[in-house]
Amino acid sequence: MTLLHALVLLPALGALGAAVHRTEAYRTGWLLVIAALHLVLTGLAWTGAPPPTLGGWIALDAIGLIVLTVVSVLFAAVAVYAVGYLRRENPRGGRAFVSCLLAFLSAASLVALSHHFALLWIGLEATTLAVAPLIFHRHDRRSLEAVWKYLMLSSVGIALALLGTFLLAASQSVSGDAVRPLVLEDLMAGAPQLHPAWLKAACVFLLVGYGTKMGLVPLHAWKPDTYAVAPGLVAGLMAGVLTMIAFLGLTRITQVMIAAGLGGFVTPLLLTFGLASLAVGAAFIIGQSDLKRMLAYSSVEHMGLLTLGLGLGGGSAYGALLHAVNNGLAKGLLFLTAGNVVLAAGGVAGDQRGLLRRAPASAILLLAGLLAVAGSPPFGTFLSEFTIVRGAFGAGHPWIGAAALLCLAVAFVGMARLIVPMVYGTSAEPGGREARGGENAWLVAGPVALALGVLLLGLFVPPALQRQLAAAAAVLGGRAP
Amino acid sequence: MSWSPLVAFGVTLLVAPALPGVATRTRSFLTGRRGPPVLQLYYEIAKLLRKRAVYSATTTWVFRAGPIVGLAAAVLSACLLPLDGRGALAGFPGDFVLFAGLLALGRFGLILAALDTGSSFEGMGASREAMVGAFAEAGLFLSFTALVMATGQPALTGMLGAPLAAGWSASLPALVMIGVSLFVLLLAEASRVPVDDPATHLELTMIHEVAVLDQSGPDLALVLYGSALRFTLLAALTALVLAPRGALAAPAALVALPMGLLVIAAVVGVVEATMARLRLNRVPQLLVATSALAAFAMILVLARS
Amino acid sequence: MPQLFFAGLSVIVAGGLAALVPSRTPGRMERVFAALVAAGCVLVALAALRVLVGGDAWEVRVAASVPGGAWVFGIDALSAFFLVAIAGVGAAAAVYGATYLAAERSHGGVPFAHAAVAVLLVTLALVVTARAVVPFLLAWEVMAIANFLLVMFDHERADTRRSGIIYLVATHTATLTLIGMFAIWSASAHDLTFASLARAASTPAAGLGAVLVLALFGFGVKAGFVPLHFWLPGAHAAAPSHVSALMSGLVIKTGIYGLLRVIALAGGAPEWCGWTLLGLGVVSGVLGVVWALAQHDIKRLLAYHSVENIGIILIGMGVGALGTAYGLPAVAALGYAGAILHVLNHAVFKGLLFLGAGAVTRAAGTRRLDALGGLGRLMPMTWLAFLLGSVAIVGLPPLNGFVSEWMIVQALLGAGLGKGAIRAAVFGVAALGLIGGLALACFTKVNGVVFLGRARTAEAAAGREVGPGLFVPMLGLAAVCTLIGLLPAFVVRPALAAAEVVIGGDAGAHTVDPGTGAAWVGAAAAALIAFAAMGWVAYRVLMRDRSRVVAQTWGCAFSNPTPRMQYTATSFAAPVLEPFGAVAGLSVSHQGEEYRTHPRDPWLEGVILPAWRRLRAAVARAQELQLGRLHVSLLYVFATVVALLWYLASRQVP
Amino acid sequence: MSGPAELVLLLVVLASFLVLGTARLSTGVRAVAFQGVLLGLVPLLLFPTWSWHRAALAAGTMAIKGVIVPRFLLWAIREAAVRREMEPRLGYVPSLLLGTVVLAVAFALAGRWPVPEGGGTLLVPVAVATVVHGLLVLTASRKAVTQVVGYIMMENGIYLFGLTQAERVPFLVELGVLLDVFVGVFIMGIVVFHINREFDSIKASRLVEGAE
Repeated sequence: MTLLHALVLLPALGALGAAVHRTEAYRTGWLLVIAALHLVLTGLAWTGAPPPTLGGWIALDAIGLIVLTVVSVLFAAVAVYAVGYLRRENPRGGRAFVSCLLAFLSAASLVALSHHFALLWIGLEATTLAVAPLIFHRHDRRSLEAVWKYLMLSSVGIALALLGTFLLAASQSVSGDAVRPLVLEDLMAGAPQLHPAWLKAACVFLLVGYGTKMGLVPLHAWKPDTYAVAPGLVAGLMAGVLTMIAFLGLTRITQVMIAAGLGGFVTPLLLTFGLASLAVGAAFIIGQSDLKRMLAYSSVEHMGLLTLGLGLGGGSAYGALLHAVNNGLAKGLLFLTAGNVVLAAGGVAGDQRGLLRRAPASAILLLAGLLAVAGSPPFGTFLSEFTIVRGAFGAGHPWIGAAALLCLAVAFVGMARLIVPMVYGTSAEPGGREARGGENAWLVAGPVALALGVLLLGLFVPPALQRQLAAAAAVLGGRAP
Repeated sequence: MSWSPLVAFGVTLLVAPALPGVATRTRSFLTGRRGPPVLQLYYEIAKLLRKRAVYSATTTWVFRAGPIVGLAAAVLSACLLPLDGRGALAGFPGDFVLFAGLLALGRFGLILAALDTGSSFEGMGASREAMVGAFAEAGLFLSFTALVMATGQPALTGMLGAPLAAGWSASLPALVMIGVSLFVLLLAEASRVPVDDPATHLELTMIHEVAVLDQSGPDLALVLYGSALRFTLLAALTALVLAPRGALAAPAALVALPMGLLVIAAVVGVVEATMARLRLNRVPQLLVATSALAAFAMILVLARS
Repeated sequence: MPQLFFAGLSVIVAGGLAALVPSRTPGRMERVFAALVAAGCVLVALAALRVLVGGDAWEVRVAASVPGGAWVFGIDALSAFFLVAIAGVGAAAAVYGATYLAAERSHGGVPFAHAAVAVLLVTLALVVTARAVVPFLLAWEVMAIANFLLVMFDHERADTRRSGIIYLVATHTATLTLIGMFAIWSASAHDLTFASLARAASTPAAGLGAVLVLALFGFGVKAGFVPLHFWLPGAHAAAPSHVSALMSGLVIKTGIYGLLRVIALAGGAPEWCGWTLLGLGVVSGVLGVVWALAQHDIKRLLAYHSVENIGIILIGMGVGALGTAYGLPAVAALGYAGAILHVLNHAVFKGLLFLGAGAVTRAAGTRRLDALGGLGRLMPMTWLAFLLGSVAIVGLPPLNGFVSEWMIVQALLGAGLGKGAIRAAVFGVAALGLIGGLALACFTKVNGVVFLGRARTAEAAAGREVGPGLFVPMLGLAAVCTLIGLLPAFVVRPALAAAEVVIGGDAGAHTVDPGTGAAWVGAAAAALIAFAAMGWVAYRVLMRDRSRVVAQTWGCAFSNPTPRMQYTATSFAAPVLEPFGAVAGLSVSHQGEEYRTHPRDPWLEGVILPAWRRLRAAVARAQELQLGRLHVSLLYVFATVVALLWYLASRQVP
Repeated sequence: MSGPAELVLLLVVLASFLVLGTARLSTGVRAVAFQGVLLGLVPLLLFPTWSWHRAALAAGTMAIKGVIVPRFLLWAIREAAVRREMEPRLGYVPSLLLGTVVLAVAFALAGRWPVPEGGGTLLVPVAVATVVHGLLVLTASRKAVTQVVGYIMMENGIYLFGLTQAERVPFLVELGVLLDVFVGVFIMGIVVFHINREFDSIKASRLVEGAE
């Protein structure tokens, strides 16, 4: 069994193991071990590209490697956090919780590795199913509503994506039977022979399908509610990993379209979705009173930025991929911290005051997260956003660049107005909730690691990563700036 | 360096206390009174210098330093004017900024000295001094700049000396306006009617007088002489603009200097006799109007060349 | 000499770290911090002076592994001039701060505040030495963040938090604008070093017009000229005094530096840019001082004076830009040099004034002008330093403020004597005159109300002189003011050298002879001091054998005046402000026989905040569309599918 | 493409219209079930030659879509005591009209696509129309159950299209079954949590939150 199999099967087995295990301590330990192993395997994947398996259905290319790394790193941070979390808030022994987490990891890895559109789709559907119980962890009416809404919307999306996949297969049927159907390499190779009519239709439905999972406006409606009720770490996984792999689906179809010379068809769609998401996300950040809700809109905004970069191509595509990494880390950081705030002070994250006194680590992490997600130097998000915007101007879309910057500014105002008062002041503020302490190492380690990661990426992007980014961007008609 | 600027400098310092006297005398004459003798201020200064000084318990060294700094600044600014119409003791490009700055420094010292007493009356006077100064400054700068534009000379020596005399007739209207605005500034600086009334007796209506209410003895003498000197300098300035003597030979120019000063002083007296002092909140308007006049002069100059 | 410079920076960083080291004896680590930072500043200053005097500018390339090419740092005359200011004021403020914050050790944040000061100084130095986009923006934003943390030092106070948020939002928006500016500019450049930006500037693709507009906004917010000043007074007032000194003296100057650097890289600013700078300068110069007059809080008052002085600097830059645009190199050189010199001067005397304000606040426990008074005799050292600073900021001889204003006036005159439209610039002189006059009114008010007369409250009466840890730095800065006033030539030449960097080439070198004029100014200053001294001696001699009569202040026959009868700051400023009407930003209230004025920033309170509220209301209305009803969301999906099918149909040509 | 196949496809469309038009919930469910059975027939009719794979596919489809899921759903309706009306948001007549429009558009659109081998001219438009009809029901429905019904319809449409690829692409159609897993989840949701209305009841709280 090769490395690639291991990356998928290990977490799957872990999920089973967690499901059967009796005692909780084992279960959390199990979680940590699997996360660590997965991290190690991912590291191995960097050392040399492993050969494709399953007749090319599973392979690892540059984009896949980048996504896989984000998935693995973020999951490791979440796993560490989960240990602390389950000690504090654990209604039902956390059996379902841990095994769903691991199942999610397995599915996400599958998506990252699959070079077969049907397999990709399966992986995405599996993640959707695996996350549902996690969101529903608290078993109250609000989370029930959120889950229902999430499942309904994303399964509609998934269904449309399946239709898109069928259409893609249909587009291939025209071009001889020598090709392996729906296998990425063959699609790319035979792209010119693909039937454009079917291909365009496929593109449209895949865009809607995966766009729904990414949460692009106007398909984003599930995001605020879901992120608001889901436990911090689950929201972090969704904002960091789920959106990331959905974005991978988007890049896959985009790359086929570009190879087929239909870039002119997909680009306007990407730009439209991107700008809409940016604008709506930014506008709705203003005046949110619930931190996690606000972060959901911020996630919408940044998905818009990614889509925009994808649509702009050129240096922006490179920037978008880099931003996918940075945004994943930053969102993980913020959601985990938000979870901490809720654990420390109770209530909705957002009505606490004076955290700097009561929960200093979380307070500082909140500030760092605010700056990181706002793309201010020296955080990595700055480099990626700058690259995207620069690409926009380079590609002759000055207004898009300007609009993006405007949205980022508006978003920052909104976020600062919520977060700064939470961090500073005293808990005696009017309308302020008494902030209690209660951070422990497990709860702080994860976000701190993520913060350091996104900070490091602002000062030093490892050459290896740069190479992979360049390679990935090249496939998307982009280039290193 | 010829001797005439030095002589002119000496003459100016010498005749300074006479000018307020002349102005007052003219005024009294025109209003049908005898008025104090022209040399009254000399007597007063001489007397005050012999007296002891009374100091408020509130005051600090600033109270005593104020008049001295004011006088020093006035004397130094006297060195910058080409009093003999040809050359100054010292001059360099943009020295009018220094001239204005020195006048301002004098005001600064005076105001602080007034505030040092902690008296509400002198606070009132100080605030009014500050107000007058604030609005006079722009006019002063504008007048000087207009002169620079008219003569192309960035230094006082040039803009008031021979070059001015040479191009005088050419830009007469502008120069007249500048002269008028300088004259109004003189009235403000030397706190004469219509800006202030040195002869009034109600503290609440005073500006300069009430600001030096607590000064006494030699300090008061310094204050009096300093303000007389400022009066003289601005009078000289006005005279130089309205009647450039750059053309005259040195002796004639030297004789013309006190003449010009006395004439200006007399005109001040005439104004005092014919006008009533303005309400305080009208003073800024007068000064702004003066600035506007100077600005108009400058526009004329700019338009001409 | 790179080694020296970076050695200095690392020493400063070491100082910052030292502040974080816990020590059993309180204050030891603070002293270490102060010593190290001061030493580091000395090294940095030396490195800068080598360039200013020796003229050997240098650049180093750091191979950084981030997209966008190498990181370059370098010192030329322009950077060096700013570095000198940073090192000088930085050292003074750090030493002062070490003692100043000792009173708040209980606060807990003190070590972090010291560390943040160190970071602030280092990033300031890096901002003015960075020669590539990425390191510049890194240093720029880290500087802003460190500054924000310092502003928030006293975050238990609601108004501090409010000011802090406004500051954070403003500065981050500025950074985004700069990101946009560099993005536009570098889109056609082949990497992100300033060198290649300069090369790209010649190509029309660079879109220099947009670049300059964005630069004006982005750097303008930092520099804080009207109408972008809205964050400035609140933040300056909220921060600890030595931080206010750093902000007003150095941080806002980075905005000026940025503009100058952009102009230098762009190969000169076009005509419209020059006029814009000049206009902005006049507006913020006049409004800044008017609004300052209206203030009751000594630190807010000083903050508004920063707006005013930035205005003066802009006037110089504007006429400089016009000089290049109209081909008058001498005017350009004088204008830029005057502006650059005023940057240094303002850094020194405004730093001094803020430190003084801090000392007063410590001594009397309040920043309210009308609660102070009579502190001059209680704290003579502070008073002396503050007085000198006031004379300097008003631009009076014999101190340094006068020198730079004199240079700027000369540039304006040169413009006026030039050919064509540029002659209109000469009206700037009038603006300088007005500004000077108003500033005089304002600082006589401050000195009179704070230091002269009698104490208006018991707290003020209880004020005592602060320790040497506080007044020595102040006196040091005051000494600098005096030295520059007496020996202008020594700063005028470097300023001209820095101006030549901005103009490009040595255009100004041969056309301007700074020597004689500056020498005259210095001589005049010396003469003035000499006259005053002589007068003082003569006066002493005259009064030698006369007994001094000490009596009560003459109250015009009113027997016993009380401190409450003294003229207040409000009443002092009233007649000056009255002619300005609504612009003065004063709202007056009468309660019974009580008469109060409340200063309010017409721009922030009147325009910006209402606009923000309106935006929020609009968004709230928009959010009605988004109440999370499932069927609405499904409707969105349905609509999207239909729209996309329509798009598909429209793009399907059989 | 043979006559019977066309007939079947037309019946599929009619079933969708029945769902759009009926007032009774049970009728809707039964119509969907009927649609499932029809889908089961399609592969047999599309390709006259016999193949075990196709037979199995047909059997499985009929079993799941025609019998199991609908039964499950009806049971859920009884369990959760859901009221027995469809009550779409836009009345029955408008839905029918809209459905017709959709059908027309689908045919117009499909005219521009090539005919997948095996699938006749009717198949693509019918599939697309069914998908959109499903979305229509889904969007218009007031309660969870009808949402599920709409979802199943949409799914049927997709499945229908998938059948054209069944021959070439292994496991592809079988993926469609995974969608039924979702359906199962939904139905469980209905039963376990007695979701008989869409969450308007607790919207008030959300209204406040959303607006702030």
